[in-house]
Parts: sequence; C-alpha cells; structure tokens
Amino acid sequence: MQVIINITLKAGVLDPQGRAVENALAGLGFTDAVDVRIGKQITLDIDSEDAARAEQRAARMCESLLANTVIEDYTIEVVAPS
Amino acid sequence: MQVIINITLKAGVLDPQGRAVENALAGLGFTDAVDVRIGKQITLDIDSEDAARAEQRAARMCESLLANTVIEDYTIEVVAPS
Amino acid sequence: MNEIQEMSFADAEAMGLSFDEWQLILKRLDRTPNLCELGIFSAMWSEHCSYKSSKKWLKTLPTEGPQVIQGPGENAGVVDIGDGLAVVFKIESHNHPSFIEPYQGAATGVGGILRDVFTMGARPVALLNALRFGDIDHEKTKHLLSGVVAGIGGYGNCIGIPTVGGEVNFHSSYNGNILVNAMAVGLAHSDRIFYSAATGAGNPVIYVGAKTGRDGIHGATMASAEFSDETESKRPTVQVGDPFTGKLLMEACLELMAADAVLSIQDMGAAGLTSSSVEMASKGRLGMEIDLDLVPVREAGMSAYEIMLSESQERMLMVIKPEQAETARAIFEKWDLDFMPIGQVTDTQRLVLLKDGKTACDIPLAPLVDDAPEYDRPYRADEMQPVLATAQLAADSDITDCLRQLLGSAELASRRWVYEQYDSDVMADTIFGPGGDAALVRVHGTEKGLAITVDCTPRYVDADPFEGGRQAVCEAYRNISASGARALAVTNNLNFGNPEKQDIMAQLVGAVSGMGAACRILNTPVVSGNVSLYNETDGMAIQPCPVIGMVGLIDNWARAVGCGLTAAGQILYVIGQDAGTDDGWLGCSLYARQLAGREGGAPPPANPDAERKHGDLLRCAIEGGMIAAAHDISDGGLLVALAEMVMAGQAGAEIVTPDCDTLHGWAFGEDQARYIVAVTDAGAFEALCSEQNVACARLGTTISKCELTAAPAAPISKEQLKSWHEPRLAALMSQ
Amino acid sequence: MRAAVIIFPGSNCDRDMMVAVQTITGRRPALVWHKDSQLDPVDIVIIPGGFSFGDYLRCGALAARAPAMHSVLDHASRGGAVLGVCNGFQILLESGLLPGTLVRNSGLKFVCRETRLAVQKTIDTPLMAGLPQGSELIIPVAHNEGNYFADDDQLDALELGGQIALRYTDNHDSRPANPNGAARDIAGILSANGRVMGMMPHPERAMGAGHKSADGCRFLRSVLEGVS
Ligand SMILES: Nc1ncnc2c1ncn2[C@@H]1O[C@H](COP(=O)(O)OP(=O)(O)O)[C@@H](O)[C@H]1O
Ligand SMILES: [Mg+2]
Repeated sequence: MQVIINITLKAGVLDPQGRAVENALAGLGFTDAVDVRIGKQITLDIDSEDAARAEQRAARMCESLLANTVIEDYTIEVVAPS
Repeated sequence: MQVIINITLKAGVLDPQGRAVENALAGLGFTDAVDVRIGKQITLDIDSEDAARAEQRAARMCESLLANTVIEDYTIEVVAPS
Repeated sequence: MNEIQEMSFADAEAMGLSFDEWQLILKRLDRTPNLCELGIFSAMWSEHCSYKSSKKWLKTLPTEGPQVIQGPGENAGVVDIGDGLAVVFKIESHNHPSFIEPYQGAATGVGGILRDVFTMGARPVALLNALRFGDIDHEKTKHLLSGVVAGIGGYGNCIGIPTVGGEVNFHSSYNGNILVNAMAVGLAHSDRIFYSAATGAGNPVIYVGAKTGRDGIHGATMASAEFSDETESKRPTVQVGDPFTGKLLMEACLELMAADAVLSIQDMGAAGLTSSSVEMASKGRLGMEIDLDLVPVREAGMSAYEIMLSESQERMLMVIKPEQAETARAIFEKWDLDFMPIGQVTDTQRLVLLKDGKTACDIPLAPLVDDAPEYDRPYRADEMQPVLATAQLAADSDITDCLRQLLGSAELASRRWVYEQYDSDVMADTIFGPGGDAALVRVHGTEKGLAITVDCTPRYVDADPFEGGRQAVCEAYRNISASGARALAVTNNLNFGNPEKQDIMAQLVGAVSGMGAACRILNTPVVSGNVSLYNETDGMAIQPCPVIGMVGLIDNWARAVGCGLTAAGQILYVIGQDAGTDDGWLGCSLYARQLAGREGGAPPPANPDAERKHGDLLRCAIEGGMIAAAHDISDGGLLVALAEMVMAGQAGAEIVTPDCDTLHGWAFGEDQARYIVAVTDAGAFEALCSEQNVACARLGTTISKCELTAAPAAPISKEQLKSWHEPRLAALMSQ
Repeated sequence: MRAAVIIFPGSNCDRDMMVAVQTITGRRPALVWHKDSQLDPVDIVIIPGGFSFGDYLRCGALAARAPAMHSVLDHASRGGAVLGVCNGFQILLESGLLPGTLVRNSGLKFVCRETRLAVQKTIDTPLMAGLPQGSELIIPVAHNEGNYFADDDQLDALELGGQIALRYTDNHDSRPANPNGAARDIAGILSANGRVMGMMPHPERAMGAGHKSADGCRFLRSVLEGVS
C-alpha cells in the first residue's frame, strides 16, 4: 500500500521558514500570498494488502520516528495498492 | 483561497534523507516500509476568490521560487475559500 | 480565566507561589492582583528569575578584581583584556526545555546566551557547551544526544559563531534530567559597554526583533519545578529558535550601538517582556508604561497575560535617544526586523500596562525586585566519604587493557561525532578548536588570544561538594594554563536538584563555597552565571554539576602550545609530581567507576595554591619557549593524558613505568595540579622548576614513531589507540 | 585587481572572505548588499558562505532571486569571473550559473572537518591557472548540504567537458575522503566557459598563520591572480 504522511507544525508554533518564504514571495511580487506554512510530505510503501493495517502501521511510525509530536501534527492517507 | 502545494523529488533523484529514514525505520523494527521519499508540503492563502486563478498564481510561485524544477515536481490543490 | 477577574490563592499556587508569597503580594498591592499582575509576580519571584534559594550563597562568591569591568548583575560579565578591549561572557542552562524537545531546547539555549552577550555591546566570537546525559545505554539517551547536538549546531552554525569547545558526560542520574548549558564569549570596546538600566523619563521604549507568539508561556516557572507526569500536560508551546532572525537581530543591534543611538538595552529571555521591562525600569529606579496593543504579535487575540509572559525568541527591548529614533528605525528596516515604539520610561517607579485602552496592570516595581523572596534554606551534609586506597580498587587487567577500556569508555571516548556537527572555524579566528584542552580564539586583527574552557566533574561534587567545587575551578584553570594563557575570570552554571531538600541544599552550599575558595586563590573572580535547580524526576536528583566556564588571555597567540606531541627528542615531564611517586589517588576516579565498578570514595583533594604555582611555572616555561606540547592530567590520570597527547600529535612517547604493586594508581590516579609537558630544553626547564620550587618528575622522551610505549608493556601504535578511542560515540549513534 | 563580495542576510563568511582577499591582494573588496541592483565593474564576484535567508526552503534558493544576483548574472553573461564558496556554491546552482544541485549530506548531519582535495585536469580556466593538475590541497568543509548531485549524463558531460575542478581524495586516515556523499567525489565545478566556479570547501579558513593549513591561500591566490 502506498501511504502519504503529511506532517505540519502545530498551530501556534513558530514557522520561521514559512515566514522567510512569505517575505521572499512578496519580494518577487507575489504579495497576494499570506500565511505560508511549510511542512513535510513523506511517501512510503507499506508491505500490506490491508488499508486499515497500513494506516495503523504508518501511525506507529509517525509516533516513534517520523513526526516530532511535541511540535508537529500528522495526517495519514492510504493511497492505493502499490 | 487556501492552496496546498506538494513538492516531491523527481524519480531518479537521490533522496539521502529518505534513504536514512528508511534505514532508521528498519532499525526500529518497521521493516515493512520501503521506498521512503521525503518531500515538502507548503500551504498558503492566496488572495483571490477564483480557484482557477489561485491555482495559476500558485503555479507561478512554484516555477519562480517554491520548487527547483530541475529536481522537483509539484502538484497544486486549491482547497477551499479561506 | 478572565483578565480582570480578581485572583485567589488557588490561582497563585497553580503558578508556583507559596502562601506567604501570596500574602506578601496582597500586602504590597493593598488589593488583589488580576491575572496579568499575578503572572508577573509569579515569574519575577520564580526560582529562575529571583534566585531565592541560591542568592544568599551567590553573594559569598568573589566578584571583584582589577580586570573586572562588570561582575554579576548584568546580562553578562565584562573583563578588561587591555588596549581598550574587553571580553564579555556568560553561561546559561536550558535543561528543562531540552529534555522536552532536544533540538529546539538546545537551539534556543544557544540563541538566548548569544543575546545576553551582544546585548552588552559585544560581538560574540565563540560558543561552548557543557552537556550531561543519562546512561549511554538508556533508551532516551540517543534521541536526546542527537537532538541536542543538532540543535546547538543548528543555531550556532547558522548564526555564524564558532562552537569551539565543551564537554559531554553520561551518568544514570541524568536519565530523567539532562543538562544543557551553553556559554557565549564576545568582544567589545571597553568604553562602549551597554547596560540595561533605563534612563530618562519620557524616553521611548522600543520593541525590536521577532513577533510575540504564545511560545513557552511561563517557561521560567516551569524551570523552577520538578518533573512529573503532570508537567507533561502543563507543557507550554515549545519555543522555536530562528537563528536567521537571530543573526539579523545581532547585526542590527550592533549596528545601532555603533551609531550611538542606544541608551539601555535588555534581551527578552526567561519571562520575556515581563523580566526585561521590570529589570530595565527597576535598575534605573524609574518606571515604565507600555501599550500592549502596540506589541507586534504573531497571533490574534493574545491577552495581556500571554503577551507579558511569552518566551518567543529573538526579541529585545531598548530605550533609545529620542533624536535618534529615525536612524534606529532605518537600521531595523534595512535588516527587515520589527521596530516598534511601545511605550516610554516614566518616573513613577511603577509598571503600567495598557491593553484595549484599559489598564491591564499597574503595580509598583520595588516589590517585584526588592521583595523577591530570599530563603536561607536549611541544609545538612551527607557523611564524608572514606579515602580509598589503590589496593581496594585495582582491577586485575594489565595497564594496556585498562587503558583500552578507559579510552573506549563513554566518558573518555572521542567526542568527534559531536563536535564535527559544530562549525568550529567560522570567523576564521579559531586557533585551537574542540578536541584539545582549552579552545583558543584570536582577538580579530590583534596578536591576543582568548583561551576558553568549560569544566566540572560531577562525581567529585557528588562525593564531596566542597572539594568538587574547588576542583571544577582548578581543572578549568589547568586547561587555560596548558595553552600558555593566564586565567582572567569565570562564569558558572549551578545545576542541582531540589533545594528544599537539606542534602541537596548542602551540595549547593558546599560547591559554591569550594568554587569561591578556589577563585579567590587563583584570582579568577566570578563575573556572571546562572542557577538551575529542581533537576529531579520523581524524587531522584542529578549528580550536582557546578559547571565552570573560564576565560584566559595570551598576549601572543602564536606562542600558545597545543596538547599533541610535535617531534622526537623532547623530554617528557610531569609537572606537580615528585620523582619517586609510584602510586596515585584512585578513589572516586574514572578508573574506579569503569574498571572496579566502584562509585564514590573521597575525591582527590584539590589544591588551588599548588595549581597557581604550577600554572605560573608552566606559563613561564611556555613563554621561555621550552615547551612543545602540554596537557593537563584529569579524568583517567597520567597514562590516559599521555595517550591523548600521542593521538593528537605527530610523534610518539616512550616511558618506563614504576615496578610496584600500586602501578594502577600511578597510571590512572587523578591527583590534581599536574600537567604532562614535552620539553625542548631540559636543562633550562629543570632549572626553572627548582628555582620556582615546583616538583617535576621526568617521565620519558618523545620518539619519531607514532606510538605509546609504557615499558615493560608492549608499544601501542597511534592507530591502535585511535581504534579504541574514536568509534564509541559514532557506533552508538549509528545503531 | 577589483573584487566584490556579495552579502545576503544570513551570510556569515563575508568578513572572512573579505579578510582573505585583502591579505592576498592588499585591497579591500567592494561589499555589495543583496538589495543593491547596481554592481560596479569588477574582475571577480565572490559569493561567500553562510546561511543566506536561513537556508530556508532550499539552500541558496531565496538568495538566488535577490536583486544583487541580477547584476551577478549580467556580469557572468559578459564573461566575468564568479567564485561561490559553500552557500555561495548553492546560490550559483540555484541561479542556474552552474549545473546540478547540492542535496543533504549522506550522513544527514552537518559536517565540519578538514578535507584533502585533488586538483583536476580542467578546461582552460584563469581561476586554476596557478594550481598544477594533480596537486593536493587541504581545506576544511562545514556544511549540511554539500552532496553534489546530477544525473549520470550530466556528470559524464562535466567530466568530458573538463568542468570538474576539485575532488575529495584520500586523506590518509580511517575516515572516508568524501565527507558528504557527493557524486564522483565532486568538491568543486566550473561552468562550461571556465569563468564561474563553485566549491564546498572554505579556502578563507586555510590561510596559514594560525590556521591548520595554508592551502586555501594558495588556492585563492591562483584565482585572484588568474582574473586580474
Ligand atoms: N551562579 C551564579 N554566579 C554568579 N552570578 C550569577 C549566577 N547565577 C546568576 N548570576 C547572575 O544573575 C543575573 C541574572 O541571571 P539570569 O537570570 O541568568 O540572566 P538573564 O535573564 O539575562 O538570562 C546575571 O547577571 C547573572 O550573571
Ligand atoms: Mg539577559
């Protein structure tokens, strides 16, 4: 199963990268872009035929390594049999 | 309009971080995860009521700054009026 | 909680205030405080900001000397280094935040200490850190170590200040409370130091730097409490460091100071806008009025309480000359930073805060600072530990095998895995970076060099706080002296458990007394420092860790010597050891812990008078050009020190060990006040020793083959030594 | 010899580079702020190391789009010489003046250490004129993203075109010569016309006199004498 994990900073946590990119966009004339936040998107293949199980495994991976749950939230999407 | 931009490494481009994460997952017992690739997810608000136009603006931002089109692909999703 | 609603003792207690403290607030205000006011009292009276448990003892430290321009009480200490220049430095802990989020905790620790230094008008030129982790095999250690190291590098590398030294230790007492202490050193013109006392009623108060968010609200109170499962839920939003903004802020502030626009300036560290505004106003014996609606915020709807207690990073508060306001604004615009007049200095001696057009706080400043509680906490020392003889401790293995085990132990193994993640060369003035004794950094564009080190041996302090406190100062002094520099002054970071316990309080009292005693004799006054208490988890306290950061000066950096052996044909001596010595102090040593499985026992007595004499001799010999390499003897004793000199150098060493039952004591004993030196002119050196009446034992010679021979044991090649020494940390971290 | 050093917010080797250039040429280079779109004629533009714009998004990406870079592109298009060191190299790649990209170190950690570099056989370039092919230089690196990457065709083209200037080479100790996993051990490359060079190692930190090596000084002397 292909799984997509999106990891974003929790609301309220400073995102200096997002801020710098927002400024740079404005400098290039894209003044219409605001509230830029930058997260991670991790794609991986989980060796399982069962979508529910793949999602469960992915959640475990997030908790133990992929996400820093002190400052980050994550969402999991099981895309398709790979 | 809230816009989500996913930026992924092109196929064939080395992803040392993805590889290291895969190894680390295996070390933690997650040997069922393969083909780990790490990309970015950028969310932003574009000041426009028109989804098509927001998407167009976002594409311009990707071409001129957000993605390095030599090694990265991007997809744009216009989520909802913000 | 409603902002203007009146508070009760239950609210005060939840913020860490005692009933007596609550009563005192009521009395001073003559009314009940509101939430914002109570929050301000709670932060200012927290252990972290008020030093209520340690103040009585900190006052006993020597803080004066002809070299001292500014002692404790400002953002950092300032010491004269001649020719109109001054060195500015301080150390600070970020223990609790680093345990919760190691990367950001350590990164913001570095950012915070850098701000303390450039707030004084100094350009930071070096960073060091002192780290303590739990047992190396503990499940959390790997995660914490990798996060902390990456965080320190993440901030320091990006802002472009070299991280030139530090120390890392592992012990199970830190399993639940790691220590992350960061030290910053800067250079300034001695007649252009900036202070925090506000001046001139009517002058504008300016907020600069990053915007205020809800980060780390009440971090200062957090840092003043023990850990438990409950803390988990009280966890504030983690502070996130932004070294990029930190760099811009540093450049903008230094540019503004050069433009002569700043009257007083204070960084926003612990307790953010609260402590900065209170300190500036109270130090100037003035008042301050701030309109909180003008504070640049990151999130909408922040309350007065949140704005005042936020610990968002990369912010400063300053009072500027009114006529320079436009110059100042232009400088901050150039650096793309917020610049906002938010209030003014008043002569009311009150802190007045406005929010939404209403008064959110109106309190007298004096009680916040002058009435901050000061406790004379009771203490009772543990019994003295017995002195252990070599025969009680010696392991069965031969000395080569002991050396192999010691060099490969978590305590002594090479720290390369750590320091290669730090940019130690940026600014291009690093002469000696990490991996030797003191770091040596050139004073840019001059012949002067600053020698810098951080040191503490917690197992000694644990066994005997007074001896341990003295020893930390002595060891730092030895590291400075080994490079050829003369020690100038110290900063210190007192890391202890819960001071409400009598045995912990006794550790604090003992260690501070020992530190003070050694500093007096070595002429190294204490010019700054930091205290971190309540380092306990579920009642289990850390090994006490009073870290000493010491700075020394060498007039010509080109004359400094390193610890690596340079060439064959030199004579090796041990300074501070009698020729006939064939035993050593193994009690409380690393050897006893690692090889005999024995912790405790009386530590080797420190001897500051001898340190001073031996340090003076070594400086004299280095100045006289007789010394090619020098290394102090500390953890692991003589043979470990010699092995380190071989590993760091381009030549080998050949010595003969004494034929006796106490060989292990001789080889691995940790007797103090000793150095190994490689001497180019033995006659002159021996004459100097007898002239200065310093014992020195001839140990052997340097040889061209890169190996260590301690006859009758077989030679050990440098590659072999390195194969024991190098891989431990890297192997652990790549598991 | 007129040199200019470009300064971005977050550059942190600008002073070190300025001092190095002045030591060699006796003349202080012009310092150009990233917001300036005006660049007076110079013999070489140097883009120093650091963390321009915090390395946010991608290293060098935000700097490559700053106003000062427009004039650097003009200068290069007229055949002007450009040297980018570390973050400067990343910026040159992002601005398209050099091919390929620099990704995260294979060890996933910042790495600060000495490296040994072998001078390669290159196309005719004034920048390397003073450095015999095959000679070795000891110069330190300090970076997070120094892992040079390009596809095989592109790498072959660089080799054939003599555009590979410096390679990491055996440093005679137990550690790998290549500190970051760079493809084909590439430490520095040249543009097709031999006038633009990017490199990860920091020559300004190997100037002798207290530094562990003086090879950076040799290298910069070759560059500066080559273009004057
Ligand atoms: N152990 C100590 N020894 C000497 N001075 C100390 C010690 N602890 C704190 N100080 C001094 O007390 C003042 C307040 O310290 P701190 O709260 O750490 O300052 P900041 O808020 O600037 O970080 C500083 O001047 C500091 O140098
Ligand atoms: Mg401060």
